Amino acid sequence: MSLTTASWLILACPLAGTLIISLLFRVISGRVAGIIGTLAIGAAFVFAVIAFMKLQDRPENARAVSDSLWTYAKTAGVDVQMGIYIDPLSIFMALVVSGVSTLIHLYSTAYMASDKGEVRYFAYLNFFVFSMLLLVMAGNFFLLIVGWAFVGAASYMLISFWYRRTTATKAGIKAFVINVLGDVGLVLGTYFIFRHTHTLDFAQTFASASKIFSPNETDLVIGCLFLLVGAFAKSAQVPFHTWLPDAMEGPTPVSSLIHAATMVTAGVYLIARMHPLFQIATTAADVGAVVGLATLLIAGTIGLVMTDIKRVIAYSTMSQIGYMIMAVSSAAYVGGLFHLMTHAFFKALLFMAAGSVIGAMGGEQSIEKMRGLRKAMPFTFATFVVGGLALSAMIPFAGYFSKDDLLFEIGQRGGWYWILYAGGYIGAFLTALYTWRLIFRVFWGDPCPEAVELEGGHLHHPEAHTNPANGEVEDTDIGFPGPEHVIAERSIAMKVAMGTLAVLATIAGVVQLPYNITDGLSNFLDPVFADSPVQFGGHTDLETFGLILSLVIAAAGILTAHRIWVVKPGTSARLQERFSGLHGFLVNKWYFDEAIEFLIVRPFAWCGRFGQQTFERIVVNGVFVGGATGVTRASSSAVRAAQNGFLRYYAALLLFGVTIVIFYFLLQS
Amino acid sequence: MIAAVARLHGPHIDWAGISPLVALLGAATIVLILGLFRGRFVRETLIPLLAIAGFGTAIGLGAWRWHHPAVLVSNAMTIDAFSIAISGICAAAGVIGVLLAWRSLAAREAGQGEFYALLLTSVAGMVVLVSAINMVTLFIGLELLSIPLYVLCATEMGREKSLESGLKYLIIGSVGSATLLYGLALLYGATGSTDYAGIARGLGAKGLASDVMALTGIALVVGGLGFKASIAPFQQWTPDVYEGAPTPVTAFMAVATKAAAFGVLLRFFDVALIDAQQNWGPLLAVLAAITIVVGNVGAIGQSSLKRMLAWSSVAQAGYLLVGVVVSTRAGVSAIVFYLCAYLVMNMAAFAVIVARERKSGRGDDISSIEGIGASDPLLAWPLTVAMLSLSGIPMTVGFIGKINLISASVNGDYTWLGIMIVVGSLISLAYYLRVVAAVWMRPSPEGGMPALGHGEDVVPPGLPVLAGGDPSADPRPAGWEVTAVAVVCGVATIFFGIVPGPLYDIAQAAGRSFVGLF
Amino acid sequence: MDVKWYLTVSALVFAIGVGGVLTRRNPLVVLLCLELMLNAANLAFIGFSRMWANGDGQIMAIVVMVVAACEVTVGLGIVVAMHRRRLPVDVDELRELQG
Amino acid sequence: MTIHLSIILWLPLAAGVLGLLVPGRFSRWIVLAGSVAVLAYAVLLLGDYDRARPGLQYVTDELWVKQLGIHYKLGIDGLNLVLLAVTALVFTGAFAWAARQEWERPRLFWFWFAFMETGVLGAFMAQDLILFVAFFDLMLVPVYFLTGQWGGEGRAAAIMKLFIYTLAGSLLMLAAAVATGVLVSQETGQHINFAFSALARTPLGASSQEWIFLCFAAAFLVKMPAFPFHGWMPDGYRTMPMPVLVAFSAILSKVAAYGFLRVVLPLFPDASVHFQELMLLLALSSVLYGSAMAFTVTNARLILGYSSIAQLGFIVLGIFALQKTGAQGSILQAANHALVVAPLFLVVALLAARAGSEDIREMGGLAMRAPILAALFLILSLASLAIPGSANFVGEFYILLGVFQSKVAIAIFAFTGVVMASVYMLRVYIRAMHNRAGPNTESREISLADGLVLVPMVLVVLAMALYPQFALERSNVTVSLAIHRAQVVAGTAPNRIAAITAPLGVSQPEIVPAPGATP
Amino acid sequence: MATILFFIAAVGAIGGAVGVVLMRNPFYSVLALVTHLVSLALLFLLLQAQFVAAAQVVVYAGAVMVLYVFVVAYVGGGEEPTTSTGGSSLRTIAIVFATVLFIELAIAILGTGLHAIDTRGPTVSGEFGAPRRIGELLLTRYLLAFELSSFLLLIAAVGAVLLARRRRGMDDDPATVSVHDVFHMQIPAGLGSQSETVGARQGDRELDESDAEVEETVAPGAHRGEGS
Repeated sequence: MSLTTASWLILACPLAGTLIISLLFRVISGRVAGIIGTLAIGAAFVFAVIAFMKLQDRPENARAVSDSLWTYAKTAGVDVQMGIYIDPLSIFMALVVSGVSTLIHLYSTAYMASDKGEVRYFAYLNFFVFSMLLLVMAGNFFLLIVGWAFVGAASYMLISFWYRRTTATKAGIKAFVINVLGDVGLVLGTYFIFRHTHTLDFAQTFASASKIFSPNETDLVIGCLFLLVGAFAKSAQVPFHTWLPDAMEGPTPVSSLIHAATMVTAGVYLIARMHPLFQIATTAADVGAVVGLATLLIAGTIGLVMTDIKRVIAYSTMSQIGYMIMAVSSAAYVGGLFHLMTHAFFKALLFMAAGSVIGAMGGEQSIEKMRGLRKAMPFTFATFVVGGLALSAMIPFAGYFSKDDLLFEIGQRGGWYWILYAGGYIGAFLTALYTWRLIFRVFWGDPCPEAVELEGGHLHHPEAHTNPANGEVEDTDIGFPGPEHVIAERSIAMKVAMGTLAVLATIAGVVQLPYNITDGLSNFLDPVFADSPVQFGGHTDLETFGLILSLVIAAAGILTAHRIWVVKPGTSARLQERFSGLHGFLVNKWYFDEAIEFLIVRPFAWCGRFGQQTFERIVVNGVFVGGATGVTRASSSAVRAAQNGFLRYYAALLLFGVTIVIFYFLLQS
Repeated sequence: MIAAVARLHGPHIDWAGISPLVALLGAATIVLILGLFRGRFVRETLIPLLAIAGFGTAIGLGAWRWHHPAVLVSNAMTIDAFSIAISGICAAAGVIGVLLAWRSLAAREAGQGEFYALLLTSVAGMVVLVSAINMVTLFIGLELLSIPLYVLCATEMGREKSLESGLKYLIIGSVGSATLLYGLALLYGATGSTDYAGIARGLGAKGLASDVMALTGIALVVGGLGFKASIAPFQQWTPDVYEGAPTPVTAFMAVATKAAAFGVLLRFFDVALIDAQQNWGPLLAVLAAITIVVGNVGAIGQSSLKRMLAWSSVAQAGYLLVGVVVSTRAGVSAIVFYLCAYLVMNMAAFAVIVARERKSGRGDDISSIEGIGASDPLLAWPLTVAMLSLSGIPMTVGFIGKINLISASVNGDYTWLGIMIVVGSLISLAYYLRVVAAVWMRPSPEGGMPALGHGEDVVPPGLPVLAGGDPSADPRPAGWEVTAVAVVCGVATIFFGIVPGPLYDIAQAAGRSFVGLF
Repeated sequence: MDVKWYLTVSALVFAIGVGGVLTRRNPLVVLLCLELMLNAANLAFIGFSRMWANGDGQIMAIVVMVVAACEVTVGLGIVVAMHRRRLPVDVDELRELQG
Repeated sequence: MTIHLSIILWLPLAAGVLGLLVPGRFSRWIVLAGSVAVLAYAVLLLGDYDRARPGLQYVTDELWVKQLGIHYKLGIDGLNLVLLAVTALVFTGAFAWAARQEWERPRLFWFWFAFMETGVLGAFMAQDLILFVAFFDLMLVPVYFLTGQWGGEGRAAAIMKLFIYTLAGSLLMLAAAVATGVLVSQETGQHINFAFSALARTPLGASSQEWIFLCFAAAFLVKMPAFPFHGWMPDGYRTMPMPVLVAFSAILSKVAAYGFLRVVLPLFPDASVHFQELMLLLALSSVLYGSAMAFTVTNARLILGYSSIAQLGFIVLGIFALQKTGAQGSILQAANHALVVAPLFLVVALLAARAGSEDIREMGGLAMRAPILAALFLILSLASLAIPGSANFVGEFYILLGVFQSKVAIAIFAFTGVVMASVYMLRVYIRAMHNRAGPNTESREISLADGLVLVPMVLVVLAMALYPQFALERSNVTVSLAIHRAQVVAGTAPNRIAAITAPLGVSQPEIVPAPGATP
Repeated sequence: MATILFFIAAVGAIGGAVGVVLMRNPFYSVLALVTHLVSLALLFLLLQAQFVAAAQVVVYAGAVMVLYVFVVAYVGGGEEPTTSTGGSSLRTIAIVFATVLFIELAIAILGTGLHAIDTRGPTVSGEFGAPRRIGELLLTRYLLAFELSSFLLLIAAVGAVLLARRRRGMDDDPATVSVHDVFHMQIPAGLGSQSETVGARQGDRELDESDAEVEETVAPGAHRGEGS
């Protein structure tokens, strides 16, 4: 099996899964669909591994392969091939995506087992994985955009999976529209680049970029900025992030897969993929870095005050992706991608654990209601803690190494990058704080009634299923993890998935340990980024400093959290009171939603209403239609009024006409 | 003195050339005489057949003389393709008029012999009018055309409107004639000749084309002939007369008078007055534009179909006038073509109106045709086709006709008139479509079929008095011949819309008759 | 006298005829006024005929006379018919047809 | 293989006439069979067409009206090939859909419907200006009768408005078309000839071109419709019988877009360049206004109607970019939009049947027991909002690239329309299929008969999404020629044009740039 | 002398015309018209149109006016109301129009560049305008007009007859029968006089087929007139 065959098969498996599940939806049960879906993704992972090995077999300078199945659209100087581009970066992404996806599929087979839409769910989920793989393996801008949009569509379908929830459909459309905005950015960016390169093919673009573009050439910078818009929208960076918290309306595995581990990191991938361009358009790259920093801080602060368990994790995701964006924009590619990988593991894990908790709470998501679940669900607790430690970058968990590597590389750039470096550490503190706030509030303290019930061996069932977002009574016709919902403690499949991820979250750091103890990852990715003008080296002092600082900050964060939420439980309330303004600001998520509503949504809606109610009536129907008919009618009645039946008037008009005509001729002579 | 008289020789008379006219007048005479017989067969079958035969003979003789243009009776008339074409249209309108009138009240009231004799004479007048190349002949032709029509309009004497229309037509018509006459007098005064050729020579002489007397004469001629052609602002008689006249007469008048009026307009302006073209061209252009607008807006919202068609005929006059304005051969052929088109499409419409008028008891009100799409497709289709053709929808002869006119207008540097034509067509949709909508999209009015054949009791109580819903309207249902006219004209409308070649041959030959034009 | 004087008289008669057509309501009188207009034209024709010294104008005048007689005859016929139908002999009352 | 275009053209009408003669219950099958035959023929054409050859193929050329130089000239090239096939497909779909219903006076209904297909096919195939105008007007006539007799409430007024409004433009176009022929013949001194090939040989003077251009633009913009000439659209769409609306919205509007490429750009290149900004701005306004309206109105038909305004705005944008990319995109997009909007209207009909209303406020939750319907609807919605991966996106990508290449700012604004499309399409999808069930809704799966009509159309949409090159490669050569003269005037003509045509040894008159065309 | 005659005739013609318009009683209007016609005939004579002048007096002032008088008597043209439903504004309009028209025609006549108009016309022989000369023209150059005029008279007569004819169920005024009959008799009389006037002076040598046709066709018209 050649490299390209394997690569195409990576794409083919989830697509086949999607098609089979959706075409047979009437025949197969949800369970079968889950198995088919999981196997399909698993197969994709296997092929990814094969491709990985095939790639490694090749000489280092031949590790970028393009392959095309058919000509997709070729005319007028634009050549779009149905082609993929295989290099270490895409294989790396394919591995992460298919790997994590397999686990989440596995988890879902149990988590969604009692849902009436399980078949549909797996069809969507497989479609998502296909799209994501298409995104990472696309061989040209066009297919990249296709994958980009497909993941958006899959995300939309899964967010509004429980489509009778109005909150879910609203969140879905919001996510979709912002993603389309990202698509547009991507397309425009492509245009700006295409204007000079005259090719959409990645290989050709990258090969010729440095020849065609001078550093910071305007068009390239604009193009890259537009690309960044795409990246920001997909990766929920400020100010295009507002969809991500709302996207938590989807089933928890979806949040885990799409809105934590894979799709939202596409922006990171994009910047990494486009690094030959960004390194010429450094201004654009700097903008990306700054936005990454801003996002990681803003999201971190909001994460501190959120009370919905999934939203806290969602903000954390935003924040972590902020790190990655910041990193890849600062040319710290390996660090960024390393963090991408570890983040995929631990964030997926956290969401899975959160799903388990939500299951235990009977669908309740507010941490205000949760307390003392530690004893009731020890496995979940354990995995949650592992995930939390990894997230707050505690040694020796994977997050520690990846975040450290990331910040270290940024720090090496020097200059104003120190600001980013410093900001990263501030963010690290916030991360530890909100992560452990969550853990302490959920698992510590006196058990809440649900926990007690669970300890008694019985799963809590709410009397009526309500929408956690607005308290509306659910329309359970279409499913939800209903009365038979499953928590991690009870399902082997979930335990396997979570356990695997917990292990990975713990040990994944080994691929790239500090001081080049291991450098598997950077070695593997090196062919991709070898031509990068930014090269890192040495500076072991800085590395040491970072490792220690990181540890200190993580510890400080955890301890602070412990103090506030465990040792002195009233502290939080007191702080809220004292900084009520700030708290309000944060609870309202920095008023981003309101600003967008005010600046964009309302004007458009107003325009639409104005169009419909006023313009349409007055101009389109009034002036154009009504005006024309009015003039015609008026002249008609005038003419008919003149036709009054009086013979003598007729004669008069006739003679009047004659006199006028004579008059005209007299003037002529 | 006797010797002097003896020296006098009658002019050479080209009997072959004048034969169509003789046929018409002869037929008129025969029909008139036969009208004295009281036999039902003679009155109701033979006379109409003879009238048709008269028209047919005239057409046939015209066709026979098609390739033999000649000047007749010492410069009084000319027979050429143009005059034959227009005369043919008039005669064809006459045939249709006879068919529509065959069993109508008007013919019975007037007396069959008289009625058809008047019709024949009127057509003879038209033939004279369009063949005239001398203002004396012109004037006599005009009157020979008009006076029978005045009478014909008034023939449904039981109906007040008929008389009213007759008198209105007569008085306004006479005013028009007088105006024309005075104009002719001035032209005669300016040029010293009554021949078109003489007038043209006179105007061609230095400076005379812009002499006030000549120009005033032209102005008065514009008024007088414009009146006959229903050109705004001389159009006001048209709706009233069309509505009031018996429908078969209206049908005849609408087509034949128009054809004759444009025949004479073309001949007089493009032959006699051609040297003053730059003077009257712009004026006629403005009048054409006004006519198009006035005719079309006037037709909007009319509930009487005849009245609507009358206004529409005003609008058509506007379109046709464009062909006069440009004074090119293309313009002449466009007019001839359009008149042919106008013949078939208008006659299809009128035939349907006649049929429905006699059947529905609602006169020519638009409600009389409501729902006939379902009940009477043989009438509905021709009417629909006629309306679409009048509004210039493709695959109908009206479309080709409009193209010709527009093409002529562009060719003659009057592109804006071409635009006016389409603007007019656009407005016209508003009323043509109303008819189509009534035919297809309305149910037949309830109880809309009053008992037939009861004379005065035709209109059932409770039926609103509608336009034309006259209690003394013709009570007898139309015979097959009316439907046949409708169908034949409808088919011809489509046929010539797809195969316009034959009409073109006629129109272009007619255009070539004008040797002075390009 | 110069021809133009005759013509001026003719123009004046024509204008008077026009005025009559526009003011009078009795169709009989309207017909008379029409006669005036035709006669004015006749005078013009004969004047011009004299001026150009050719007989065409006079022929025209004769034809006009015939025509005038015919118009009058038919007009009177209609008036009589209206009278028989007991319709008012007044052009202003003829308003069935309008619009 | 010889393919006679006349057969394609008249087959539907012949079937319609035959349908008039047989008992009413058979009419539908005859007409349907006719359109299937046309479809088969069109598929044959797609396969047989020589995509490398520029210029017309399968030409039928008879002098129709000798005296006016009007030709009965039909021909196929890259501009109309795909549209022709799409027309055949959509009409077959619409016929099939209509055949499931009982119509009053069925023979007439089917006659007119078949007539409509002939009209549209004629407009697409006509290679003579007057013939084109004739068919352009003619295809409206059946719409008038169909709506007037079988339409919904308020149809009489609505169809009158529609007919007059759209014919307003068409009649102006008629005048302009005639003027074109006459002026060209004056210029050349030759006998008047309305064949496109003859007209294209001699360019008109710039000032004549300008008013003629405006007349043509009026006709096409109204027919599309484009903002602000869409006054007829809301009422017309509301009242049209659904199958007619399907054909109308999907196909008739495309004739207008096609007209720009077929008639306006080649014949009036100077004016096209002169009015480029105006047209682009109008198109941009259409995009923005149509989109804004589409997410404000609540009638599902109107949402699609306004979305069509926006989509056609894109098509015009592409054409008047005067770039090959844009023009190619426009052709593709015209086909795509037809393919997508036709089944969408059918879906709306299904939704209305389930919710008892076409108002999306009355709908909701319909996906519940209708997963297939929901899936089809979702696919169509996504295609309609031009999600990347759909052929619609390819079209938009090319269109916007073309605009981008000629006017960057307009391209950037136009992207707003792309975003808004996602809002209004998803809005209608969600309001219909998702959310809480509406008060009178009844969720049920589509019937087999519905599916037999809908699914093939959706499959074609999917196929196009997978292989848009199928359409692009067929129009590739012709489009270059269509826009070439305008590009020469604008000074943006690529030199490659010679390279395209020279090796083939073709001396098509359309190709030869006019000597005086270069500024 | 000619000047004086001209003024007398002109005043008579204009006065007669004014009388036609102003007389309230149609009967007087007819009489005024007769005055006008006679004056006009005088003007014709002054212009050396002897035949036309004669025809004017005989046909117009004689025959046609008699017809008028009969109809006025029959219809009973009473005094006409001064105010009309049409409003008196039309009166003003009429005067304005008439004036404007007169001015325009005067401009046309007086402003022309034709110099001949300022003369009495060229000297012509006494033959000019004599019946012989006119007859010659009518039978040669204007033969067609002449024949058509005769047909026109015929058809006008027919038309008038059928219009004025009494009909079953429509005519409910027996008192009018006699006048009516007279009226009918009158038409062929008028017709006859016209054709005789014209024809008598030509002599019967020149009669050709067309004339025969006229003679022939007169008969049925007259016949119908009597018969009804």
